[in-house]
Amino acid sequence: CASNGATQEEDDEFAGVAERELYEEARGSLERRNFTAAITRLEALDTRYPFGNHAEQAQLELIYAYHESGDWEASRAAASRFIRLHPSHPQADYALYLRGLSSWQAGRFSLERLKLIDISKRDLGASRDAYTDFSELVRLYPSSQYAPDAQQRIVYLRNLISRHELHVADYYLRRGAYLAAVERGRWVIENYPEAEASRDALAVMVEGYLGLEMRDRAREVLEVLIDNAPRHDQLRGRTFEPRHVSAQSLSA
Amino acid sequence: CSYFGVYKRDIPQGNLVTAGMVEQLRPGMTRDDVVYVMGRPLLEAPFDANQWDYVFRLEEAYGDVEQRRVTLTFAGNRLVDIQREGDLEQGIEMRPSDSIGPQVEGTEPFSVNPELQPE
Amino acid sequence: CAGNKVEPQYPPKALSNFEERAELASVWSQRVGHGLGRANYPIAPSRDGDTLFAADERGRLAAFNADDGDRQWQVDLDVPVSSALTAVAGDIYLGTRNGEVLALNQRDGSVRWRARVPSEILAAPQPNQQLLVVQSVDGSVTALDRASGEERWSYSANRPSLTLRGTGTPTVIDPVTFAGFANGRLVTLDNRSGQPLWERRIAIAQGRSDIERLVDLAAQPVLAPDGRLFITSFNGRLASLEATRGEPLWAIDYSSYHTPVLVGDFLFAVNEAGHIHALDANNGSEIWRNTALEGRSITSPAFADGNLVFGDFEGYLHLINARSGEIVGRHRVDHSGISVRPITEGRRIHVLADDGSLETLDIQ
Amino acid sequence: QSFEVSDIRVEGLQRVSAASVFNAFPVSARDRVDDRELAEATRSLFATGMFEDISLARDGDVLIIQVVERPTISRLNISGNSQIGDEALRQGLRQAGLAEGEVLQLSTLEEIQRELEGVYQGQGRYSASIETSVSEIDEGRVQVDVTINEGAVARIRQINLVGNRDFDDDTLRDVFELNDRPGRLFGWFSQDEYSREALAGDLERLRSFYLDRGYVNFNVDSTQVSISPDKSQIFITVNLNEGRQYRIGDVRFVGDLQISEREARDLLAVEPGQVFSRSDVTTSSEALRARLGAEGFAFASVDGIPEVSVDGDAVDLAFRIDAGRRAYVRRIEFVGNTTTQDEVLRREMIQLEGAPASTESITQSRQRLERLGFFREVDVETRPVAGEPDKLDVTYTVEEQPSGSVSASVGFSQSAGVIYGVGLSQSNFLGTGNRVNVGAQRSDTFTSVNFGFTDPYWTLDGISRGYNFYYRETDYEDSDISTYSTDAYGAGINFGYPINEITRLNFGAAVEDLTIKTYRDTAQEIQQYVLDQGEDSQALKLTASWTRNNLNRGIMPTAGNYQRLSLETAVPGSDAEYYKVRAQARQLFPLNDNQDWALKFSGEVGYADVVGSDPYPFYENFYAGGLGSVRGFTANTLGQLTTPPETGGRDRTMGGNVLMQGSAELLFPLPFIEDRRSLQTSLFLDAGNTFLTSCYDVPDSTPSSCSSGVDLGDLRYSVGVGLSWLTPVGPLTFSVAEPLNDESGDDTQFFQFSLGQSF
Repeated sequence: CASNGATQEEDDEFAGVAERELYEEARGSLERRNFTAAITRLEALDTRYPFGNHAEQAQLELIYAYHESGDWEASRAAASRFIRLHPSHPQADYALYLRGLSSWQAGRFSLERLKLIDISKRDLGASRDAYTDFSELVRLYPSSQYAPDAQQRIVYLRNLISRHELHVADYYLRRGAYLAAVERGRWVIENYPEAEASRDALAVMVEGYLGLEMRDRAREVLEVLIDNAPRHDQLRGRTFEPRHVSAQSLSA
Repeated sequence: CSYFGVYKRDIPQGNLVTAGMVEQLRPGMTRDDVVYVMGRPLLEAPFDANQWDYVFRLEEAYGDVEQRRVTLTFAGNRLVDIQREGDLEQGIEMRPSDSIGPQVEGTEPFSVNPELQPE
Repeated sequence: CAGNKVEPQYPPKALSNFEERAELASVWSQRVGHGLGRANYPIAPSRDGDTLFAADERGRLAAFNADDGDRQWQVDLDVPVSSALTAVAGDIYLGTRNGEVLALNQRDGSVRWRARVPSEILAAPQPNQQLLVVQSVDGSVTALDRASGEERWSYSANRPSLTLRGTGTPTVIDPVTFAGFANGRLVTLDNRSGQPLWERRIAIAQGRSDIERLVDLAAQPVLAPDGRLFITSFNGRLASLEATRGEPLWAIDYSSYHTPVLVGDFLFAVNEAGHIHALDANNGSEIWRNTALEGRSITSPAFADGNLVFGDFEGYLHLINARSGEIVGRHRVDHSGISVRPITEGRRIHVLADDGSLETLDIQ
Repeated sequence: QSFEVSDIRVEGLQRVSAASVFNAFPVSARDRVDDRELAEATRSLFATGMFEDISLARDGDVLIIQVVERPTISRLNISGNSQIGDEALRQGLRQAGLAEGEVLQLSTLEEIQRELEGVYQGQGRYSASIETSVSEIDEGRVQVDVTINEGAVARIRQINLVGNRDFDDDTLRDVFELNDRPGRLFGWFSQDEYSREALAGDLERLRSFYLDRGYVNFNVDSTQVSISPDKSQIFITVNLNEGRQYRIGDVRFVGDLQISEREARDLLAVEPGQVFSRSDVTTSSEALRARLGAEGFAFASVDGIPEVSVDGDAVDLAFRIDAGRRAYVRRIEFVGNTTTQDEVLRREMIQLEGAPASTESITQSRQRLERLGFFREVDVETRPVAGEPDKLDVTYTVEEQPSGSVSASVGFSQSAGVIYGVGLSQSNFLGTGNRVNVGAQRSDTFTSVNFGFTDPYWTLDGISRGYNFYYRETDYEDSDISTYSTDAYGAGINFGYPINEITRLNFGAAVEDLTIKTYRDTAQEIQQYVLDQGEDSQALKLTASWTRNNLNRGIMPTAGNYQRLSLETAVPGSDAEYYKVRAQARQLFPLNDNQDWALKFSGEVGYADVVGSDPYPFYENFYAGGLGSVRGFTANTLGQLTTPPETGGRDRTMGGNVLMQGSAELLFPLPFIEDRRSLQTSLFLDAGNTFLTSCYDVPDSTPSSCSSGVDLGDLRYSVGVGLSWLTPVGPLTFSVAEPLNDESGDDTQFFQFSLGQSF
């Protein structure tokens, strides 16, 4: 058999280069936004001088380089590794923010911008990860410079996720699985109370309870709906018009 | 099933509650004792953690709808009130879904192609 | 292409020429069935008085007149014979790979009795006045009544996960049985009860892999008339003990799975590489050594007329002068190879080749 | 005695940063420390594994830490390994701490050597040896070379079974996968390579063999593995104790059964008196568990315990049932459907949220998702909800695959010549689950454009609604149909729904505008018809069909049957009011258990007639002959012949308003073709023809050879061999057929084939 002990030549490219010089070259490539070159140098730095002076800074810039070159997975992995290795590092919030941004990008869709498809009707996947990353950032580093931007993205993502829940609830109302619809509504109210979709969640619960012929529970939820969203489109004053369930309207 | 009616399936929803279970309940029992007898309710009361609704609804594919409900009220950890609605005596006959169901329109592969020549 | 043929540790040496001093003349030759079979079972023949008994792996047993090779009788036992034969006092004893022991009549090969031991038998059953002691592959030693085959007692030793092919052969005298096991220990059993009297560790397992930890006592302990015991072990030591209480007399580092030959004060042994050594039986010091047959998978040594007799994997018979250690004679018996020890009587040598051809020669 | 440290200096650093040393050394300037604390600090610095040796010195109150850095491995070469892949080996070494960029610890090197040798021993490579060497590149960085000599696998020379009485060695050795002979193909597929795991697997197979035949007390007392002195051959001796064969005594259930005992007994694969078999017991327990799962007891556990009864020859069976709590499904999630909408998957679910969990429904729901054809892979996973043991969350993970095609095709069919076609067909348009297909075909004899849209779930119960629009311009100038052409365009709407698992109903309505074009040598019957009825006709057609498909497979079925009844009427107010009834049936009988031999009978009858006195519109006639009808006769040429115009021209058929055709086929497997699902060959006997219940008028003086009425004697027969093959391009069908009773006017064809259309 061909012996596979071939000597890897290309590694030696950085053999003689000292740690400082390698780091300068990497920064240079970053400035020139030549990310692939920057990535190879930063990776070499990471394996060659794992405990050198520039180790932590190199790992941070590696996360940024991956993100800018569109490699969301690698960027997330590098960020998680950095947070695990240096939890109390002054720039840990930056790493967490970059990780959130990578998931955000991974969750987006070209078709979504064309409004051709409504991604809240599909598997949100990476958008869920982005939501948890940004929430963690806001919780752990409220005063971080990235917190305000993260907060805005949280609001957008929260609506996306709760609208997904409501699509499912709507299906179960049409299908006749009323208990399932009520529980989906409850899930939005418990997990995403601030989302504006939570008003629709209340309406779903009212209609679900009507389907289950539990008018007493329906009335309890109706009162909360009226307080929170008097002008909800299924409300005529204090009477609730069911959309799918064949039951009389309910007035609080 | 009616000869020309659309193929339907039963729609079960909620906890299977029987009279036998409810008889075992005694006021004063703790929540854990209740859970041991009834299992955990699928439907907690919307805004009041002290009320548990054990609801079971079965909309039969070609039959009517059967509905039963037991609402338990707790004071702190103790059971204080049991409300029952619907006929709990009758056994629940859950027909296991015996088959995978009909093929979705148009997913039959290559079975019959529209004829290219004229009829 | 990962070279699936195992490169041997000791590649076989080519035959060197030598000065022939003992001429080997063939007396008669015969054939016994199909020989030792694919698994090369050690079915050595046995001689009692003027008759030579030999068998093959499929159960054919024959008796030959030792002088002219005349086939006196032949039977087909239809049992998978797997051990060497023992012919003594009118009986022939043999073991099979299904753990069956057969006692047969020397007159006509008829079966006197059958018995069963726990597993495959590779060592020749060893008799004394009352018992027939049989060692089997699962590490147990069973004593049967020689007349009826009923089990008297049985002893079993623990076994390592990997052992060397072949088991030790017990040495049985009336009061005791000396048995070597795969765990490197020599045990002496009281023939009345099978209880161990004393136990001595001959080889100690060290090293990492199962191979390095092989310490089998795969040969037969040699009991000298003066009460000294000599025992070889694999990856271990060649030791001499005092037979009654097992006190160690001397021991040298020596890896062998062959039974040595004691002639007077000379102990002739063969190590795992196929080097032949003559040692002083009193202190184990080396007198001479001959490495000409290295790697040729030679048999245990036999002794005839002042010469050591060996068979090898290419079917050659070698004579080595016991005093000088020089090769003095060679004769090719059969291309199929010789792996069981030749039987010697005075100047006469009986050799069974692996394919069942049986030849008798005399040293001129 | 302790002293106050004024400053700390580190000496001997090459590549490790001072900062790393300081934050790993728990003593800092201005601390008051004694010897014990210093020793403690050194130990924690050493624990980082970065340094070979650490020593402390004092220069007055300044603490000096002298370190010798451990070299880091900058290159790791592995050679000689082929049994264990490079990747797997590097992964293993990385876990053991030996990788590029890691610090080199000599202790790990020995440990790795021992571990690797152990792995090779486990594979029976007893003569394997591993050497490691470390060479300095420059100070502080080293190269590590690991050279492996895997040696060869010891070959099994003999497997000896001791103690088997009721089964002989050969039968038992077949149960073994290990073998003591090299493979027949010069040792290529030899199974005589020894490995510990392989032997353990074989002993387990031996146990199952005996336990499946009633030997409840079977036991392997001991196994001996021994190796020849030259380490090339392995001998295996297995000492087994068969014990006695047992029959089943009484069978009882222990624990809360949840279903009736009678029903439970029906599910069992064991009955009293039968020879005990462990696999039967396992299948019975599995059947019971699945039944309980369907009842909502997702956590049920059932195990069959054999109890050897005291009288010794029967074994009683106790099925211990623990139904566990009834489980409910809380949430169903879908992962991976980044294009397909959630509802398209959720509407296939048989299991609902907030309902009793049924393992059967959960699995069947996965099968329904697979049957959609949108996903390459569908996996399902159920996990209990934390803190609420009787609630489950179910997650379906799907891997989407393109579910349609944009095709530009060049087809060929004898009746239509070369067909240029372009088409888009999507069965999951933009993930909505709707079917869209747009197609345009252009050939010598016709041009057609069609557009179709179907929503399979117009209602949640699965009533489908579809529209279609088509435009067709045909010109039979030189094809075999009579020499006229019809242009048509129209639109239709169609509803369909299942009434049970295998039967569907479809209803539809369509409007059509049709124009007949005649030519110089158009048959006289047609010219007469156009004279009487005019060349243009509009019609409103209502269609209905009943289809029962019980075939075992969509493509190349080998068992089951299929029936279809369809009715088409042009309602009053249309130019030609007619009705057309058509009945098809297929029945297959598999002849052997792997179903590659089968008998296939198929038949079709059609009858069409006019309401009122007008003649039946000839362009709606049935045609027969060719592939899918009576092979061996040219397509669409069977039936009454038309009378050619005086100026001459070939006489052709116009089809007929009665159709009868059928065939009996023997499906047989081609040798050395494994994939039976995409290739089927058959010997066939076809029969069929079209008839006219009343002949068409011809101009009074011209003689017409048409004879009306159905005469079974006119049926044409043919025998031959057919093959249909599902190629990546599409289904290819061809046949070689010999007509049996063709008459002078018939147009026969020995070899016929078609690509892109299955019959």
